[in-house]
Amino acid sequence: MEKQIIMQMKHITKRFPGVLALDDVNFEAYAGEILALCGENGAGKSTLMKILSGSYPRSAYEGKILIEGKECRFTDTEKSERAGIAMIYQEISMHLDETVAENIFMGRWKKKKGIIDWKWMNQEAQEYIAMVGLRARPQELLRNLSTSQQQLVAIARALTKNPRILVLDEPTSPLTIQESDKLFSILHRLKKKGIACILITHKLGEVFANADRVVVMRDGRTISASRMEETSEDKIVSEMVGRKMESYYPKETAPIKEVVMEVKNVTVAHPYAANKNIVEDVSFSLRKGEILGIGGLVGAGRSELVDAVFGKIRKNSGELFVDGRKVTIKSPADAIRAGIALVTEDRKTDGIVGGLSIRHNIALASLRELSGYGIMKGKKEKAKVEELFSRMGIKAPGTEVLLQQLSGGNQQKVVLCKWLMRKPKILILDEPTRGIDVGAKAEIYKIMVSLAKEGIAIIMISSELPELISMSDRVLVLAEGKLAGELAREECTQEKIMMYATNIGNQ
Amino acid sequence: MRENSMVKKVFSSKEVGILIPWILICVITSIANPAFISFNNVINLLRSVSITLIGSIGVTFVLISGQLDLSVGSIMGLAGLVTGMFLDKYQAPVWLAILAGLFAAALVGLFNSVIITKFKIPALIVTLGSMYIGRGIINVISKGVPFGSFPENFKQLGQGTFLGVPYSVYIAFLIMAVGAFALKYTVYGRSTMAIGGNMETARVSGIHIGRIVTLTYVISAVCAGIAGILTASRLSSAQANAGTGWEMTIVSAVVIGGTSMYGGSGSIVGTLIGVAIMETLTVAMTMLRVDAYWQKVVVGAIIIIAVGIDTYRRSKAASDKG
Amino acid sequence: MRENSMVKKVFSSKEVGILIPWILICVITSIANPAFISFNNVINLLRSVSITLIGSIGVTFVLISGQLDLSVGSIMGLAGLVTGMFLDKYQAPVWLAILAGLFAAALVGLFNSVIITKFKIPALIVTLGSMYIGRGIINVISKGVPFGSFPENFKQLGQGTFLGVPYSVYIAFLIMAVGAFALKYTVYGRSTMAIGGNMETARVSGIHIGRIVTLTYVISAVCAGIAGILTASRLSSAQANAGTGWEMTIVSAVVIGGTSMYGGSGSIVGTLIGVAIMETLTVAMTMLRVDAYWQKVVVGAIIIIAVGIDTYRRSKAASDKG
Amino acid sequence: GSSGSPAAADSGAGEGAKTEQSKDNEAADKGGETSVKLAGEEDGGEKRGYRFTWVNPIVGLEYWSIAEEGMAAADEKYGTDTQTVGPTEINIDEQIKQIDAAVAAKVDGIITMALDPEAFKPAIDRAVDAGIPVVCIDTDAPDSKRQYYAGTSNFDAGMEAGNKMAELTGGKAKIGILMGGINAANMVARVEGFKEAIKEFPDMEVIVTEDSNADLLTGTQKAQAMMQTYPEMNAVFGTSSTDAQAAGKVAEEMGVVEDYCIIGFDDMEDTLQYIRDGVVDATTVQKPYEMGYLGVELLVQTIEGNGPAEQIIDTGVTIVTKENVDNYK
Ligand SMILES: Nc1ncnc2c1ncn2[C@@H]1O[C@H](COP(=O)(O)OP(=O)(O)OP(=O)(O)O)[C@@H](O)[C@H]1O
Ligand SMILES: Nc1ncnc2c1ncn2[C@@H]1O[C@H](COP(=O)(O)OP(=O)(O)OP(=O)(O)O)[C@@H](O)[C@H]1O
Ligand SMILES: [Mg+2]
Ligand SMILES: [Mg+2]
Repeated sequence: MEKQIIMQMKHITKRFPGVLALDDVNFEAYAGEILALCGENGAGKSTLMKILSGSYPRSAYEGKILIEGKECRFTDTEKSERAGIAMIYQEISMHLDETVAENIFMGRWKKKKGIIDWKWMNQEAQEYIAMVGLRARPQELLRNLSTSQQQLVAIARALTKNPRILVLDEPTSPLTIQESDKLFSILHRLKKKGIACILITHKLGEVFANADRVVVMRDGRTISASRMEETSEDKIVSEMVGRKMESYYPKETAPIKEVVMEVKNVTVAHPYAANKNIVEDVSFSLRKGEILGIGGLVGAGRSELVDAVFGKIRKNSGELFVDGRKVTIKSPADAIRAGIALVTEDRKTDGIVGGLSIRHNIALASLRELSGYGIMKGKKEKAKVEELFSRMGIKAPGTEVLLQQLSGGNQQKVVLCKWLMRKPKILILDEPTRGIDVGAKAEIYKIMVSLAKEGIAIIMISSELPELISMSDRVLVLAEGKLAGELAREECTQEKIMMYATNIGNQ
Repeated sequence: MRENSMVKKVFSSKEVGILIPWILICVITSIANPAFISFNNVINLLRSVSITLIGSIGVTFVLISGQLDLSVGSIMGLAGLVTGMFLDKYQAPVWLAILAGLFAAALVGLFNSVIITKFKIPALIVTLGSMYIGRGIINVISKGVPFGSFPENFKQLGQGTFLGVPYSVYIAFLIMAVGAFALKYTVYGRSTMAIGGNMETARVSGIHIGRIVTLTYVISAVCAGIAGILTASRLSSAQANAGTGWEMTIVSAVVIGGTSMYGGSGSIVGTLIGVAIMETLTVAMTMLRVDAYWQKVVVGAIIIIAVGIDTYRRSKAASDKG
Repeated sequence: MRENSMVKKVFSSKEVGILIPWILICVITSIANPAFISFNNVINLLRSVSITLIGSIGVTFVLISGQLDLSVGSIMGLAGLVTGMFLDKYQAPVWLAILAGLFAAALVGLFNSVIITKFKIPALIVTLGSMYIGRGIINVISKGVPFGSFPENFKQLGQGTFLGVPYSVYIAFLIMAVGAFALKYTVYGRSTMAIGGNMETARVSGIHIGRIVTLTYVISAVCAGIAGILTASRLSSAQANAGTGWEMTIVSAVVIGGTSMYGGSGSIVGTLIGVAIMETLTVAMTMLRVDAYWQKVVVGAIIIIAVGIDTYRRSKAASDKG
Repeated sequence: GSSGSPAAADSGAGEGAKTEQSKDNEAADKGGETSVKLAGEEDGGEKRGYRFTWVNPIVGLEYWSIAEEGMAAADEKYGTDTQTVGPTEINIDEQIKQIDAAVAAKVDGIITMALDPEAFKPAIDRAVDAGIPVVCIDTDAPDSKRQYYAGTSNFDAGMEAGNKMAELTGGKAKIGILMGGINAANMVARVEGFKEAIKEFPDMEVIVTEDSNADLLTGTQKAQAMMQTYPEMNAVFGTSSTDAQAAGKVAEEMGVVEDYCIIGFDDMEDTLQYIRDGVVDATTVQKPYEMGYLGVELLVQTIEGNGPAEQIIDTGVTIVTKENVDNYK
């Protein structure tokens, strides 16, 4: 295939206070390809793409950008959009109090005689919504959609721009396999039309299934650029991590001991739809040293189930027993006291405090333990934070760095540290590896295993079936808020999980 | 928001909530003192509401865009004073005097926005500073002496009526209609909402934050200016202390009307009701023969209860539906 | 912030920025009028700064926690008045009168926080309501007549000195030190920062939002109460309109000091400098013989410039480091 | 043509209701007078170069602007310089701070208005003890060490208004009071004086008091509501400079001018016009120009040791009605 270079970035250098995020990076994309961009958390992938999209203005970095051989100077995103670049951002959320249609057309409202034409926009939005496979009305408020549905809106938004270069920064992190497949079929279609799709992802499976080329970054530099057929998964991983990696899933079965938690008949009402339960009459038990996976389609109510257990949202009924004793959980504080920890699904809204330092964030759930008479024990805090900080390999100049300055994956590690600090009896992880690089993923799996060995019980919600299958001792499958099935490790296959999840298994 | 009739669209459930306490206040006062619904009183009330409303619409836009404007009280006073000075001291024609007042107001708005957008100084500080500066300029111009020899046609503006309804009511209605329309159906309005909802998202969506914010402060200032000129006309006198503390009344009225102090959501109709509550309370206290020394206690309590009813209703609506 | 000396920790770069304009104001005034640095003036300035500072520390916590408190002016007046009433009307012992004043203040703070946390009504509305209610209660109690026959030892509190320095300075310093320590080194301070930064994260991390917010409003109210009692003592008179509009001065001082209006970050030392700027300006205007009619213009401009210098310096520091 | 002015607790001043000017204190101040004798000729238009500070209770209020005109005239005559400082809304605390700042700045004399005598006494005493002469205008701090006081008590002015109302209504009136700030001490003093005067008339009664906040707009709203709510009301007493104007405006709009006896305070141009037109019946006028002039003159005289023996100079009250509206000055 003779393809022509559509975009080149030359000698790009970008500094943040105290960090050299990009160091003389060269990067190019061809028309009509799907180009994967891989690298560890903090390698500089998002930063590079933000420069391309004009999100960082021309004055904020060194180097130049050529689009079809012409040098471009983007001062804002509108300019780059005009040059045919559209981007789906990793960290930027949308306007939750506006409708789907509004979010899709924000900044590019369609006007008729100077007046915004809502009718047209709603119709047009409907088409794109259908294209990305979203089941929602254009007039729906974004707030009422789940995270994955919101992501689909973002994708729809990018598609409306008819871009020549489409950048997707970890688009599939919040998506299920079906949704991802849908997305990739769209990307292949775009590719055929000669559009360059740049895909940032930590899921190497996706890369090999869909990409034409892959560029690997490490520490702000491009390490390699190769066609898929010239490389292998192991090679990419070692280029990313800078060393050889053993298996991703270091699952060893820890001795599973007595029941530590029992959940009985949890029901949660749907926040908006009347007479509908988002979680209905779910019961399960959890043993020490066990990793319990929860699978299901998006919207199955997995998050709501654990949120209700943790007291984050109100449950309509249900009982909880920890160590055989009944505990009343009305708020997260009650759950934490009972020894439960929850790494939430969306770190931005309820996982981190962006304006505070890493240290403050890690200590946040353990303030009482790190203090005496209400006064923080500074040395103890620092020591424990430093220990976790280095154990998790968080990439930052130090523990006093503000969380909002970290890359997405490193933020996730901080959230994990926050809960590990508490040494919980029960650790609930809702999509724990979302947006995390392979190295760190393996690290998190290792930690899960070692925690399990210590006798901690772990619940893991995951939409990545390989991860779910390899890491769990047992998998619960939810479908439409009800418990659809339970699979022991031995009988766990992708097919079985999907069968239950789509409610075929129940018959 | 579904595709409903126009009426339903305007009075979406959001605004109806805060309407209830206002109706309660009106009903109770009318029963206790029928004079409350006398023609005279209703017209006077309409007049006060209309003038405050004009200023509040500008501030509604400011709050929706996630900004803050403490200078509206000073701007109101300044515009009235400048217009008064042109009429009284320079014997200028009415149109010129009004233009001069509005120009002075717009200038303060422009000053606010330029400092805020170019130098990234918090809006609270900038508009506090311009509140001081504006009040200072008023003092320098007037030395406390009001201007007051106005031609009859200028006085008509704030005192005259058409079909028994004060002109200011028509003006306020017009501005309100334009405002409500602009918020929903113009690029400016949508951009304002977007900026207030999430500035970063708005920025990467290619919205020119600087321009929109600038426009918003100028609109706010011009609205305050119109209110100031109408007040001067209504009183036949441009007072040096006109508008002192007005910014708090207005921000409160807007927030009572359901606009968020932190941007991203709000409604013009809500602001109308918020203003109506604040203005009605002033008169209702006297009409209900509440002792002057107790009035503030009652007003404070009613403000909290009014918004409380609204909040309760909304949370109930949410859980009922769910 | 690395491992530095205590001094460097306290004066982190954040606060130094806003120190510069303050120093400039002081230097210029001293050169123009050496009396500015006379012992007497410095002491007087210290006294004014100390009283305003006490009120501002409470509000600093409120803003850091992402809340708002408009009622501090009323609380200040109320506490002074209740203490004055106990001393003057009931001839109560000084300690009891002070306790009564502080109790009244704390009660308003508790009222604020209960309504805000239990009924989820916006803080702006609730504290605006309690501002009215507080002022109303003052009117009911005093009917406009100040209380003023105070025993000598009560007057000493606000007027007396120890080693030449007013007592109120020691009190303010103590409160400031406790506040700065609490913010950085206590569970309460950490929780406050987290709540202001991201309330949901704080809640999910097991922080009792209700308790922390309640404590914050009570702290703010008690601080305002102490300031009010000191003011009554300083003036030998408990005025019914004491503290009117004080909330704006204080919020401004706190924001000038670098605390965000939207929560999550702030500093007590910054607040000290913010208060110092506001109070110094009042005196400096007199010392520089700036005409009262021009003073507001100058004060407004200086506030904007002061924060502007700070903002510029910070943005420059950020780009230099990078 | 300029006219009425508003503003919190306008003009007059707050003598706490009970402090009457009769409590003279002759002995108090010898100490203060001696210290500050600077070079300067006796009398005449020469440049004396004294720097005075006038601590204004409300900057930007017309009443005080008139007083400042008086000061400017005296400055002209004596070759002195008087600086105005002060808050734009009632704020005793800030006034005290300004006095202290003026003392620290070592000015040659201070003029102020003791809004609350109790609160002002310590600051005035500090000034006098530092050798800086102090003159109170409009409102006195009788127990302090101030050298002179020029003005009229608000209580007495209120009484005069009450007497006039009794005269105009034949001792039969249901009265509504519009107060320019219900918690301002000077307004309270005027109302107390007023009530003291009508005590002797069994058929005179205050039926409602409302707060106009010394704001013309609020005043009109309140006046309108009062007139509609209390049909038996037939008289209005307005305590701040904009209140009679507000009541008059509403009466005119409602076409009920004949039904009300309206008495106000201060001689704002619009109030005088309403008196000429028969809308407002009378207004109580103090003499801010004289007070201002005397303030500067008494300071000069104190410094030069040739002041009058009497410490209190009563500038008097004039009741202005249709009869004397064009020649009372
Ligand atoms: N606003 C910022 N301020 C300071 N440092 C930043 C900022 N944004 C990014 N960085 C730093 O720049 C580096 C690159 O970050 P970037 O977000 O590009 O990583 P990434 O490759 O996208 O990682 P991830 O896979 O975790 O999303 C990181 O070290 C990060 O801490
Ligand atoms: N705030 C909300 N308002 C309305 N509906 C919601 C809200 N949150 C979630 N839902 C709906 O509830 C259902 C469950 O969503 P949720 O995302 O919790 O499921 P999940 O099984 O955890 O999937 P995921 O893989 O996205 O975590 C979905 O149908 C979603 O649309
Ligand atoms: Mg990234
Ligand atoms: Mg979920």
